[in-house]
Amino acid sequence: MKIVVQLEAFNPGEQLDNFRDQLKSSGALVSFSGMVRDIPGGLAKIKIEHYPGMTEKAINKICNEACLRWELEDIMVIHRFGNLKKGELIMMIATAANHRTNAFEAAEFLMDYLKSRAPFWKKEIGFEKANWVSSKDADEKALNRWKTP
Amino acid sequence: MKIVVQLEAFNPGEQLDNFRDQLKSSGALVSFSGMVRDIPGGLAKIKIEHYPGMTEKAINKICNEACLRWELEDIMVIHRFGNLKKGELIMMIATAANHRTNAFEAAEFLMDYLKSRAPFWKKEIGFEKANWVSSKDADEKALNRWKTP
Amino acid sequence: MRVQVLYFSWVREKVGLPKETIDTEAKTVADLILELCLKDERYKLAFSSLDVIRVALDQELADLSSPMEAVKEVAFFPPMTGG
Amino acid sequence: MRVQVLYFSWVREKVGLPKETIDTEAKTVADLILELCLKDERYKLAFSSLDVIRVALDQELADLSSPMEAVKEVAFFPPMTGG
Repeated sequence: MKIVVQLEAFNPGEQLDNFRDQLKSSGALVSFSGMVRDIPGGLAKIKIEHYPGMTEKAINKICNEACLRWELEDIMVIHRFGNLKKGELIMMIATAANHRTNAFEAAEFLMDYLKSRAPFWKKEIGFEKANWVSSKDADEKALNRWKTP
Repeated sequence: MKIVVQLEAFNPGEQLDNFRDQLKSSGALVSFSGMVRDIPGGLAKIKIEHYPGMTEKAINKICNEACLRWELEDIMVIHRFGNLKKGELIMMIATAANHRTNAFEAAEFLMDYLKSRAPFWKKEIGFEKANWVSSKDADEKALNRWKTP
Repeated sequence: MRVQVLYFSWVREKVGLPKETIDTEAKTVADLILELCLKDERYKLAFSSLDVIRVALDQELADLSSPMEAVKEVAFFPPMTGG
Repeated sequence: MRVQVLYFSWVREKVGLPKETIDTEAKTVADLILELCLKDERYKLAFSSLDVIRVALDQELADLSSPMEAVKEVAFFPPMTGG
């Protein structure tokens, strides 16, 4: 399991290849990459703040939960903080499993929880104004589908 | 849209980076890579047969359907045929969208349809015996969730 | 009517050839299968379980009941297993 | 009881500092928020809508009603927006 929270940019292709190179038995590999989008009025940069110490713990907890729920060979989570420009990679996850449904579901689960349960906050700094990104109801609701009855 | 059916091996990281480099506005990129798994008794190789001419048409149709159903900036499908060894990459898809749910759903849709509606057949050639891979009921059932009422 | 008939995967192995040209008056795919089965044992073997036979007419998936009218290329194969 | 209190995102901006050490007898997180709000207007501003306030106790997500007993580090922040 690889969990990294870093300031530095990284290359998704290289990360995907490295992740895949150490797999032994998986038939399915899903990756998600999140990039900085533009905003109306134009975006100078985004700034991502996080809670050092808690961030890694929270991501670890989410990854362990995913490993309990699905048969996974491996998981990778890389999340950046600091200043990022339009189009830059914010984060990337990867899941490897025997079958595609496990890899897909685990990846969606990771994303849903990282979005709302890992201590990151995005500030969009436009050419005219700056705003902290609000959480979306949809993101909170997305968690419901993983609730066990 | 990039659709390739080829004999040659390819590098998933390179493909992911190339796909991402030409995106203009997407915030979400999902990729799926399918690899050759081992079989009980050991696997010498798998052989993938396809229907040249129809294969590209069928994949095109599936990709166009995905673009109608979800707002996607781009789609990529690469599928190999011929002889492949254990661990080798069989195929890879990528979807780019504004939001993660679109990218994830479109990727799962593509995989479900490529599995059962694109003319590829896998033969597992073990050290003792060779078998054409049977289609799974689960794969046919997976299509049901995309049926519009 | 002259059609090109293609076989893939184990259907090809059972029929024993990848393609052939056939003159037929078959109105539907089912008619064509029957015609082939009457011709040789190998076809009977290949088409013994029709629930695992898929067909494409001019490279579009079709059904056993689909009409053969104006079709130039027919392909028979098992359920697909790509991805 | 001496606790380290951390603020993030716009909570940090409204409070005007990233962290501070506080001596408190608060039994719950809600008690602590009340104590802070009585201390200075900046806290009232930061905590004016409690439905958009999240809290972590010793780096684990908690609730406003969670007990403060034996807690060393409290963090206040808005709903998270990573990913």
